[in-house]
Amino acid sequence: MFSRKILVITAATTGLFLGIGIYTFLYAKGYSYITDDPEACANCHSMNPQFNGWIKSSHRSAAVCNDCHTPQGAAAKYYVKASNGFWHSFYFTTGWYPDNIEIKQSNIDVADDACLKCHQDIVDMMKRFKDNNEKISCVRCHTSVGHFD
Amino acid sequence: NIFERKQEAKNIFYKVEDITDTTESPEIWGRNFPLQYDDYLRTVDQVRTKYGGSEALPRTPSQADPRSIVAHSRLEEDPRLKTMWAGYAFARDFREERGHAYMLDDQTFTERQIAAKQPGTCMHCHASVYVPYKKLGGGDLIKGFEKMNQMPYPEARKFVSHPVACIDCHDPNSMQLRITRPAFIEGMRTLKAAQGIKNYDVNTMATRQEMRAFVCGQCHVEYYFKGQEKRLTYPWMQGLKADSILSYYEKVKFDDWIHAETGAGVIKAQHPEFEMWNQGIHARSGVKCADCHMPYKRVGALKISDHHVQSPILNINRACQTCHKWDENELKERVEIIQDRTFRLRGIAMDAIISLVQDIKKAKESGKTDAELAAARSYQRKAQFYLDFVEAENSMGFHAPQEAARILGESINYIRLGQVALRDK
Amino acid sequence: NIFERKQEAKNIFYKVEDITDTTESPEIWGRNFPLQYDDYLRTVDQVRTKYGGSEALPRTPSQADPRSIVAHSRLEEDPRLKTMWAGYAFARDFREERGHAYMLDDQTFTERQIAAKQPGTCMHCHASVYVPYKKLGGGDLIKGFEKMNQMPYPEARKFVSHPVACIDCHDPNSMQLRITRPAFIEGMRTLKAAQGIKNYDVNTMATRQEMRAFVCGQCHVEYYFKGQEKRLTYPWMQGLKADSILSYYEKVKFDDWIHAETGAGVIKAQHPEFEMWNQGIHARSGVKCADCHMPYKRVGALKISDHHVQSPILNINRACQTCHKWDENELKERVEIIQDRTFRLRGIAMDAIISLVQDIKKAKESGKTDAELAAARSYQRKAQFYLDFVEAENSMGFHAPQEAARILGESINYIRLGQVALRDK
Ligand code: HEC
Ligand code: HEC
Ligand code: HEC
Ligand code: HEC
Ligand code: HEC
Ligand code: HEC
Ligand code: HEC
Ligand code: HEC
Ligand code: HEC
Ligand code: HEC
Ligand code: HEC
Ligand code: HEC
Ligand code: HEC
Ligand code: HEC
Ligand SMILES: [Ca+2]
Ligand SMILES: [Ca+2]
Repeated sequence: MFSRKILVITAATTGLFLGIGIYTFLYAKGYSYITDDPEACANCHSMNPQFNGWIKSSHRSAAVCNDCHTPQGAAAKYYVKASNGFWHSFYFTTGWYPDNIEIKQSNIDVADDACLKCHQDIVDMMKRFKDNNEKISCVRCHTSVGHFD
Repeated sequence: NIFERKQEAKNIFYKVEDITDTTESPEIWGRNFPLQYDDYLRTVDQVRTKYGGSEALPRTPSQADPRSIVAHSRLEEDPRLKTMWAGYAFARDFREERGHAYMLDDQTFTERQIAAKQPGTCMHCHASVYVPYKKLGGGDLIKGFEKMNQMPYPEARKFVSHPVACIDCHDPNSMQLRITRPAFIEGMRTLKAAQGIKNYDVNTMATRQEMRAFVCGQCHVEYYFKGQEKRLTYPWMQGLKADSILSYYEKVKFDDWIHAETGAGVIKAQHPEFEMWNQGIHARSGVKCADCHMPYKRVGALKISDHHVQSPILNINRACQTCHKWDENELKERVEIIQDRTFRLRGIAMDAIISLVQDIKKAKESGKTDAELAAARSYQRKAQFYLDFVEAENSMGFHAPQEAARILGESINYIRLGQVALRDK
Repeated sequence: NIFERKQEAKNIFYKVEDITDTTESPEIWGRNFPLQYDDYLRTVDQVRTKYGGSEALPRTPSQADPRSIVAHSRLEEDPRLKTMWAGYAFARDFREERGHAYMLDDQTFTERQIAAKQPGTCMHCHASVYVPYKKLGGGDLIKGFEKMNQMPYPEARKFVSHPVACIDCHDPNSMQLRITRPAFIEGMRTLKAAQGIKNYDVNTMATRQEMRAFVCGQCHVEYYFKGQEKRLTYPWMQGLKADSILSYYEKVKFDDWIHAETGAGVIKAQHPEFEMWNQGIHARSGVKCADCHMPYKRVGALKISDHHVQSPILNINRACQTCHKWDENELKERVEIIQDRTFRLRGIAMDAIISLVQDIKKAKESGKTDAELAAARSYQRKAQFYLDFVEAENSMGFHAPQEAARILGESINYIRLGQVALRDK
């Protein structure tokens, strides 16, 4: 009885979220979100500061948003995109996000690893010693490479 | 939701009312700009932070003072202030400052009005004076300012009806920021002249960025009443540093009052936020008052300036995280570490000034002549001004951490020299 | 061009030599790592900045001191230091510090060696001692350390042959950073214990990031020689702040020497860079010594750590601009504004301490008893330690601007109390 009530509420809530999700997805041109086009990210005004920053950044001609914000490998990439994508729509629709978005540590790690996709060679010397060696965070010094904002 | 937001983005400005250069009431401006007006009204909120904000204390209204809520008393919090200000109206009533909504009432009803007759000059920073000045001056802002300065406070009070309002910061046609305060216009002119720039006119020569600090600098500054005409004057003729200001006061031999216990001619510094901020790393990096105290906020698809002017500690995400990626708690702690250090040194200086005051008092009572006391009194004057400069500055050192500590160090040194001078003479 | 770089990238590490835990000579390590070795050799450069770097002064070599170039004398630059240190070896010879290449010679030939008999302990921070300690201790680092501490300096000197070398900072197998200094291992253990962490072992428990500051903290710290065994000890039992360190010295009643003019038992602070940096905003933001003093540099297609350890002012582009997008001049000015403020307050405190020393001296000469002088002497001890803490710290306040100013403020206050105590008794 009790658990059924929870089930119903859960189902209803899920339905609602899905509904909101799909609506958001179509309206906010979310279909373009699964492409790698930075303009797709900027479909949400929430991403405007980063988009505007990226346009001016050293990486404008080198890396798009997804180069830094999704991990290597198709499966992992689409998992992060899907996960971030769901929460993106959710927060965007509800408006429950701070004015200045705070990136989660897990997403900083994704960005950190992403640097190596392109810059493995140059940092060889910094990273080479032993497998048990802690990695060094690139973003600690190079915070603004992707976008100043 | 998204639909609403896309709509909003297109209709950011509903022109409901015609606003002119004589539209004083913020309520009318608010019909065109309801979002800004809503936030503006929220400056009634009272929340305390470790060293800022304010606490709402209930009181029983009386005929003389109808306020049912006041901010906490700084004199009760730190009674040493009474000794430092002995003989001055501040020793009677001095409270933590609170939001803009209260400025007119707090000035009208402070017991400092009872302790001394105040001039109409006071109004410059506690009311919407732009329209009243213009009216009084027959269209001439400066003339109106001069007239009101020379009235007794109660008379001047009749000419005004609002705390700082939209028209005090904005041009009604373009909505651009605009300086409306004569003392700031003149203060900037003398400051720039000292730097070799002639005939500086803040309203035509300042950049939009600069204006985001200048509108606040109209009031959040050290000041004095010059001469018989009680002309409001910002003492920036030699620069904005505590040292330059003191040096100017020494040159013109200005005293705020004669200290009741020591007989020294002394000066009280008042809210030099603009001057202190100017010495800090944020000013140097182009970060203006409005960036932290009126940060952009998102309302739907719009970004507006938060007109709920308040302590940034109550609004860290918007006020700081645009530029600093540390989490909220960390940022709060960083502010408090700076403030705690300043507070510690302030306490040391406060104890020291009290002991100097006692020393001079004792020497005076034991029959020392004015000539014998002159050196110690002059050190008291200097020390007290430096200490007050940090004490009166409302960020407890945050606006310029190292400079605040340096000023306190200089203060302690003057106290030392004063105590030695007394004993060696 | 790109092709060349890709080639280079693959051959970054030529294993020419087998390096083991007993390979002392940097020249041999340098065969495997020529880029780092080249930069390491460049620490012979001498360039002066406003408050740092060093000036190369020619001198005529003598048998006792064969150096043909020394750094400028800080005693000549500011003779007040001689008064503050009266009776201590530092009043005889004290120079601006220079690059790592000179550390062994500068220690061997300083006139402080003539002014007083120094123990072998000194070697800990001025030579490559890892291999010598191990040898002396029969494979046990700590035993070797203890043995060398108890030798007279000239004897210990025979066991060492290089200034700090690769093996002092690196594990020869993995090239990872490693702590080789017993006093730091022990210092960190007591510090962590005070914070509730038991049996802290820096070599297994520190992160790679932390190591980028810890390797420097092995030597750039305040220290004293404990007891008869002259054991090198870092006084961190209560924490790293100036206040905690002084409080520890008070507890163990430690004196460096008895002041020649006042008879006070006093303490000299020495190069507390690690401690001061810890109180600053950079440490709080995770910025380590190596980030500024050994920033990454690009050589061909590789990034390496610049082993030319030096003033970051001589290398602003790499040392600061990755994090701060201001131009070089602006960054230099920001450093100098901070340093100028510290320097001003340091000057005030220095004048003040001299006047306290003179006062006590006079009082002593006029026949005051030790009991009557006790309070003033105790204030001198405190004041002098605080002042020296900033004076000896080599960044002229940059590593923690507000904290440096606060410490100087406390120093001035102690001087005030001392002068009053003298006159009131
Ligand atoms: C549907 C609107 C929308 C779109 C499209 C969008 N974003 Fe976002 N994004 C948001 C919102 C809202 C947040 C804030 C969520 C929060 O506070 O956790 C956000 C947060 C982020 C974060 C920080 C996440 C965290 O919490 O660590 C990253 C990184 C990011 N977005 C990247 C992207 C990239 C890359 C794209 C395009 C591939 C993109 N966004 C497209 C709305 C959007
Ligand atoms: C998709 C490839 C790619 C990714 C991913 C990438 N970079 Fe780059 N990066 C480049 C290229 C190409 C350049 C040269 C761009 C130029 O100078 O025009 C560059 C230039 C740079 C530079 C020198 C220019 C500057 O801004 O100072 C730095 C530093 C840098 N990258 C760091 C990073 C870091 C840190 C990350 C991860 C957060 C990263 N890069 C991710 C391709 C990439
Ligand atoms: C070269 C790498 C790179 C590229 C390209 C890049 N970013 Fe980022 N992004 C980062 C890094 C690194 C951070 C974390 C910064 C930090 O730690 O403060 C970040 C953080 C973010 C955040 C969190 C909020 C913030 O600003 O810190 C958002 C949102 C975001 N990125 C969106 C985008 C969007 C949208 C694009 C494309 C227009 C983009 N990024 C392109 C590297 C990149
Ligand atoms: C970089 C951010 C920043 C800038 C720029 C800044 N302030 Fe502040 N201000 C603060 C912080 C943080 C506090 C401390 C608030 C607290 O203790 O609650 C503060 C405190 C204050 C207070 C006391 C507030 C209270 O709650 O009691 C006033 C008044 C003030 N500032 C005015 C100004 C003026 C005027 C300017 C420009 C001349 C300015 N500030 C520039 C961050 C800033
Ligand atoms: C017309 C004069 C005037 C102007 C212009 C002005 N202020 Fe104020 N401000 C005051 C007065 C007066 C108070 C104290 C009111 C009281 O305590 O009743 C005050 C109080 C404050 C407080 C304290 C709030 C609290 O909770 O303690 C802050 C913060 C502040 N002002 C910031 C600003 C900033 C930022 C600007 C410019 C955007 C500005 N002020 C412009 C006169 C002014
Ligand atoms: C140059 C601008 C200026 C002038 C002129 C001015 N004030 Fe203020 N006043 C302020 C500011 C800014 C604050 C808020 C900051 C603070 O309290 O330090 C304030 C705060 C106050 C407060 C609330 C806090 C307290 O001190 O108890 C009172 C009451 C007050 N003023 C009374 C007066 C009186 C009376 C006069 C005339 C003698 C006067 N003011 C003249 C700018 C001014
Ligand atoms: C104490 C000064 C002050 C007062 C009083 C004030 N404003 Fe503002 N206002 C500002 C500042 C600062 C900005 C930012 C302007 C800029 O960056 O150019 C601003 C911006 C605005 C803007 C532009 C959009 C935005 O939000 O950035 C509007 C519209 C506005 N104010 C309306 C009002 C209205 C309506 C009132 C009265 C209810 C009012 N203001 C009272 C200081 C003030
Ligand atoms: C518009 C950008 C901006 C805003 C908003 C801002 N800061 Fe800063 N802050 C800076 C810059 C720039 C520096 C100087 C260091 C640098 O160049 O990176 C700095 C330095 C600091 C420092 C170190 C300097 C010192 O005084 O010790 C602290 C702490 C700090 N900020 C805290 C804050 C807090 C708290 C807030 C919000 C109340 C805030 N900042 C708002 C840009 C900003
Ligand atoms: C954020 C950058 C930064 C960090 C981190 C930093 N320093 Fe410094 N350091 C400086 C600057 C800037 C100076 C002043 C140089 C000058 O005046 O020429 C300085 C000066 C020095 C000096 C004197 C140099 C000279 O040229 O005479 C020494 C020694 C020193 N630091 C050691 C350290 C140690 C040890 C650490 C870590 C515990 C450290 N520093 C951390 C920036 C830094
Ligand atoms: C083995 C002890 C030891 C270690 C480890 C050590 N230093 Fe030093 N350092 C010294 C001594 C001794 C001097 C002074 C040499 C002289 O004046 O002859 C010095 C001088 C310096 C100077 C002054 C250079 C100048 O031109 O004035 C800097 C900067 C410096 N060290 C930074 C560092 C940094 C950063 C680290 C860690 C990466 C470090 N040191 C590690 C002992 C050490
Ligand atoms: C805890 C580490 C440590 C110990 C132990 C140590 N030094 Fe140093 N020494 C340093 C550092 C770091 C510097 C560079 C910073 C400075 O000069 O302030 C230095 C600088 C020097 C200098 C060059 C600058 C000057 O003072 O003229 C001389 C000479 C010197 N030491 C001699 C000695 C002698 C003699 C002893 C033993 C009594 C000794 N040192 C013990 C770390 C140490
Ligand atoms: C401690 C600070 C720091 C960290 C951590 C760091 N870097 Fe750098 N990086 C620098 C500095 C400083 C330079 C400039 C070197 C020069 O100009 O000689 C640089 C240069 C670069 C460049 C070359 C820019 C050019 O001019 O071509 C790339 C690419 C780069 N870094 C990528 C990375 C990556 C990837 C990581 C993480 C594995 C990383 N960095 C971590 C400080 C850092
Ligand atoms: C005073 C301490 C110190 C001395 C002495 C020293 N190093 Fe280093 N070395 C460092 C630091 C700090 C790093 C950065 C390590 C990290 O981030 O993990 C480093 C890194 C390295 C690296 C890794 C690649 C790089 O450049 O970042 C090599 C290789 C290296 N050093 C070789 C040497 C050689 C060869 C010598 C002797 C000629 C030497 N080191 C002497 C402190 C030192
Ligand atoms: C790895 C990053 C990094 C490096 C390298 C670095 N800084 Fe900073 N710096 C910071 C951070 C983080 C802050 C604190 C403010 C903030 O949070 O943005 C700061 C603050 C400052 C401030 C304001 C605080 C104060 O003490 O007044 C100054 C000035 C400054 N840095 C100068 C320098 C100079 C000069 C150098 C080079 C010698 C340097 N920095 C190197 C990251 C860095
Ligand atoms: Ca307040
Ligand atoms: Ca030096």
